[in-house]
Amino acid sequence: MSYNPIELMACVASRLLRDARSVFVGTGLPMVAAVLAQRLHAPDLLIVFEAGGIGPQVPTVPISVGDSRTFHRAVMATSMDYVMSIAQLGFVEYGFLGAAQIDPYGNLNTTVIGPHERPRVRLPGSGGANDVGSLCWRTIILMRHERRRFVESLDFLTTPGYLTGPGARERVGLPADTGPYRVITQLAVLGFDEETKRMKLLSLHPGVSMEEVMENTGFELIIPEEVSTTQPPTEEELRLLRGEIDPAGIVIGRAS
Amino acid sequence: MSYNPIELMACVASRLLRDARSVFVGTGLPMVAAVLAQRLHAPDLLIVFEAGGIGPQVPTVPISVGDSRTFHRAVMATSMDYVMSIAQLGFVEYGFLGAAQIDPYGNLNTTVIGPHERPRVRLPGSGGANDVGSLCWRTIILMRHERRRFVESLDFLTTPGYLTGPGARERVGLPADTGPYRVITQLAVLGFDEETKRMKLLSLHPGVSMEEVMENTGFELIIPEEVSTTQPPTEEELRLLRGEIDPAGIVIGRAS
Amino acid sequence: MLYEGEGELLGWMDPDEARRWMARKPLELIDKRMPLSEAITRFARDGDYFALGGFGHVRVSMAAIYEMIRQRRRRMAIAAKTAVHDVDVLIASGVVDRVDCAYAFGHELRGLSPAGRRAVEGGRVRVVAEISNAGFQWRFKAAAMGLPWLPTRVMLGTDTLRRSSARVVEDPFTGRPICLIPACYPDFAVIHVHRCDKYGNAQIDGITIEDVELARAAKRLIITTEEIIPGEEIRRHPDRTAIPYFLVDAVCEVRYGCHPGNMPGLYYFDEEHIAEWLRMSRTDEGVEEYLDRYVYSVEGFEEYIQLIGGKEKMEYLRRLEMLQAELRAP
Amino acid sequence: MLYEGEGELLGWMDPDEARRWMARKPLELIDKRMPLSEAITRFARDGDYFALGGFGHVRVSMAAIYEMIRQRRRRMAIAAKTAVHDVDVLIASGVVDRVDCAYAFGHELRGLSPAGRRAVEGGRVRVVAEISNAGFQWRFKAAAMGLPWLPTRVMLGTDTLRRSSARVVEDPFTGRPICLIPACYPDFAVIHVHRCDKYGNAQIDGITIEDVELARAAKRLIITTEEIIPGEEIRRHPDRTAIPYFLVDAVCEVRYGCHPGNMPGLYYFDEEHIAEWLRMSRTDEGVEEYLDRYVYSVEGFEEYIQLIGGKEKMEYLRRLEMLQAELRAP
Repeated sequence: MSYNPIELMACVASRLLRDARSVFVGTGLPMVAAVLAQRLHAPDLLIVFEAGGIGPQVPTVPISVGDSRTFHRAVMATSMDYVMSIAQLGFVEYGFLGAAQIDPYGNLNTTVIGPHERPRVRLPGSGGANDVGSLCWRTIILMRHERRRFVESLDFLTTPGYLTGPGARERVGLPADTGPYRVITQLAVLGFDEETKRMKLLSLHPGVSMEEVMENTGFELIIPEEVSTTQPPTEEELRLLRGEIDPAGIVIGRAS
Repeated sequence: MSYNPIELMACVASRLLRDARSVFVGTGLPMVAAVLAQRLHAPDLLIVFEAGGIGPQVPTVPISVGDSRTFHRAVMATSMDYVMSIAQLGFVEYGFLGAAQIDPYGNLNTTVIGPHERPRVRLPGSGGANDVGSLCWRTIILMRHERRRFVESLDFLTTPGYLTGPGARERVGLPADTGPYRVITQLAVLGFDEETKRMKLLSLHPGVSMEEVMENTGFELIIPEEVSTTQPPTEEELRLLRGEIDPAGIVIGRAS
Repeated sequence: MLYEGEGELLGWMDPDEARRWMARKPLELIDKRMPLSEAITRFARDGDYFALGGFGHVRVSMAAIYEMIRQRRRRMAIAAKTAVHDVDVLIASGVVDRVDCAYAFGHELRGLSPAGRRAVEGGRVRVVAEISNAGFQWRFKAAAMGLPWLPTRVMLGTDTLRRSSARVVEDPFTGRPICLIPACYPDFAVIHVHRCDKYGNAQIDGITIEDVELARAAKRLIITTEEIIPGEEIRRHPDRTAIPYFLVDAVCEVRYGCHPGNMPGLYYFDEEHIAEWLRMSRTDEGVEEYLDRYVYSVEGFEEYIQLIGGKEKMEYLRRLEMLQAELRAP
Repeated sequence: MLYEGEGELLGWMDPDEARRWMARKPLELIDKRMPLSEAITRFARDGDYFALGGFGHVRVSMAAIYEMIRQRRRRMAIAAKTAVHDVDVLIASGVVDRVDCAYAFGHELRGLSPAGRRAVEGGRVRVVAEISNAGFQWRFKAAAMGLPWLPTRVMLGTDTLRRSSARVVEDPFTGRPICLIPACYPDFAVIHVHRCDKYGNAQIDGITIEDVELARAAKRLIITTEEIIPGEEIRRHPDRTAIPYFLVDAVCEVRYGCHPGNMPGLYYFDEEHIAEWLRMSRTDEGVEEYLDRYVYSVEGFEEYIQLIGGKEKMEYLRRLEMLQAELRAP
């Protein structure tokens, strides 16, 4: 069964989410991945929205992180203070992030391209990204794999990854034992080396070559001896995605 | 019309409360004084309870600062955090306090008589008193005038008055321009000298002599040239107190 | 640092340690209903430092307290936020030997607590730290926010500060002293609520006092509830949820669970019973008699409710609450 | 102090100064109803630093924004907590020239904002400070608590911190660095609510986002409301009050006041209208055309609602909200 890269990314992301854990989701792909996980293997995955919705039963994909779908038949509809506080207290395991730029340590830029005073491109800024990247136990980054996005040095460090390497997060006062967990792109799944905290290739998506990944990465990637191939979406996953979770194709696009 | 000392204290306290201001009340006498003020000259006096009740229309005198009467038909039933926060933000003008001991600067003890480790008398502790004494603009102290209670030096400084004198509150970090405003006893009304911040006699209750006050005060009181006589309760005040506000005499006692 | 309080610091955890603890709480929607006796056996341990929801005699889980006494817990320390009957019977029965004190040993308008005072003045019970009411709830708030402390402008310049566990620093924004109140994570808390579902999603009517914060601060959380409602009801009004299920370890249905206290909207204080306790607790013998009659010799809370006057009494207290009856002040 | 952010510190007041301001707010129960145009004239001034309640396109008082544009306010600075359509039209119309930024220049899923980006990239508008979403609401929380700042564990180690107005100190309890976020007291705020009484006691259905805090932080507060209800209704359910009257300076009844945004329970996003703006705002000429059509040439919000499709359109958006209609995504 054919699928598009967005569908594959949604499936890979959803498989990372363990049951009976909690996840901060934004709109779009993260939301789709979280609902897919709930339908398939993580019925007790607790979905948390930064604007105050906790544990909703979303009827349709929300358009905004604060819209009424984010607390539809929820366990609790509360405040950003409440949600960010429980995240700071360690209750939120996973967080999804996107970015315009990423560096080898998983630090992210969503603020500016070019100088801050007079940017070439002004992006939205942190939003909740810095909070998610600071407070969740493990963040999962979803972004396009392009050379101009995977850079050695960010134009602006909006959201902390591993900063300058091992121990750096703890040294600046961020919560212990937290940090980026996976980077999922249209080409591959990447993780971070235990020792150096630098980005490491984990699996190539079907049909993607190692060269293609390296060409699209602007820094030196750690390549382990064994690189597996990403499991393609199952029929069940695709059926749910297209038939139930995002039938209008708002996020995953129209069938490829 | 005859009256008892508690009734007089309630009337004096109520007259201090200006309309369209806010007051932190406890149970008992403060509550009665605040409701009397609302009925007579301060219909828009905003009553605030530390446990979360704001602007109630109390049907009967509450027994506890947190009981259901404290938010009966209230403007808001919220949390202690909310109420204490708005007090810290300057929204609460008056606060009522009682104490086992008071010193010349209006500092109060409600914690222990004797050493802290092994007290001769263990009292309840601060409760909300320290908060009221720290955060309200003006506190009004209601207590019995006795030599063992009006002391040069407290066994324990639970709640700040003017501490050691002018500027002391500001120096330790308490909010500026705050502090004790009046002390109302069964004998007299007292205030604080602008310059020294020491306690000063303002008026003697009808039939009370200067000597009686001095005998019952364990420190040197500032006696101004003119000491007035406290206005006795009016018939209207007594009618409201006995007939409507505390008909069972829970606070004011049975008719004297 | 400008100043450091001498009070014993109970319940504090490094925020990283607190995060590790909270991350272990199960997030499954599992049925947590159990008898109160089981909840106390499993989650309230000898030596624990604990806190009770509510305020004074209002919405305090007396049922849990009587059960702790019945199970003869010992060497416990209580967060006496605004503790009255609760701390009084817990001290008198020998459960509590340390008090972390904002307000205790008094019954508000009703006067001082003979039993509690006797214990402190006699040295059987120690007050390990003083704090104010606002200070205590901000200790829970700091914990609820995953912070090591919160700044505040109370307590400064007093012996309350000296006997507290707070610290004073120079504020880097104003240049003036500011008081830092340490977070407080009790080993367990019991919060009595109006209704919750079997997972622990709870609603509270009226003021929430400091329970929204305490629920997040507690390392283990027992909910006692007047009523268990379907989860559907919770999801119909998610903005009414005061405590979400994932904070909760046990759900115990105990009707009238805060008697002789006031459960807003449901029943008012039982002044007769409180007066009986205040009278009996004037002597150690009276305390024993009270505990024998109302705690040790009964199976559980339902039997206790029978003893204090049963349905008829509770109906009177309901009418009192609804302003349909006159208060019979003893 | 370990570190000091370089961002411009807007909206901060010394807590003593803030107390003096708040103490002047009138506590009378007075009728504060007035036309929105009057409220904006009286309480929203050229040069002010302001914040809007809600989040993104959700429960934001668009009516107040259009009125500010109509009254041609200038040189304003916005607290862009999570600003989308609001900041976009305010920048495009020349009202706002400084942005205190957590999130702006984007329309969430819908992409970036052409007008807002053009203004920043062209130098017409300056971003004076960066912060995170949690950080911004904690700035309001600090103000709401009467504190100079609140500690937090976000922003540390990043350029977001460097461009913020936060400071880092060594935590006297843990010995590790901790980030202090300065309080924020906007000159005024506008919060759109489901219902309130004529005094300003307001209820919000669903998530409150950061409005319970912002309401206390704002030096002047305008409430726009879908509906005005009797004070009796407020007093019947005091635990539903999100904003008490004494924080409020003006009450303006504006039905559909957050169109084209989502008012939870009442109406969903008007994606057609948002798309129209995003399309037209690609050029300065398009912006002028949009503002002429929907803002300058109309008397007020009721006329605007007629223009965007009137009762029929709002009925469709209501059905969309109630899941009774299909989203016509443009």
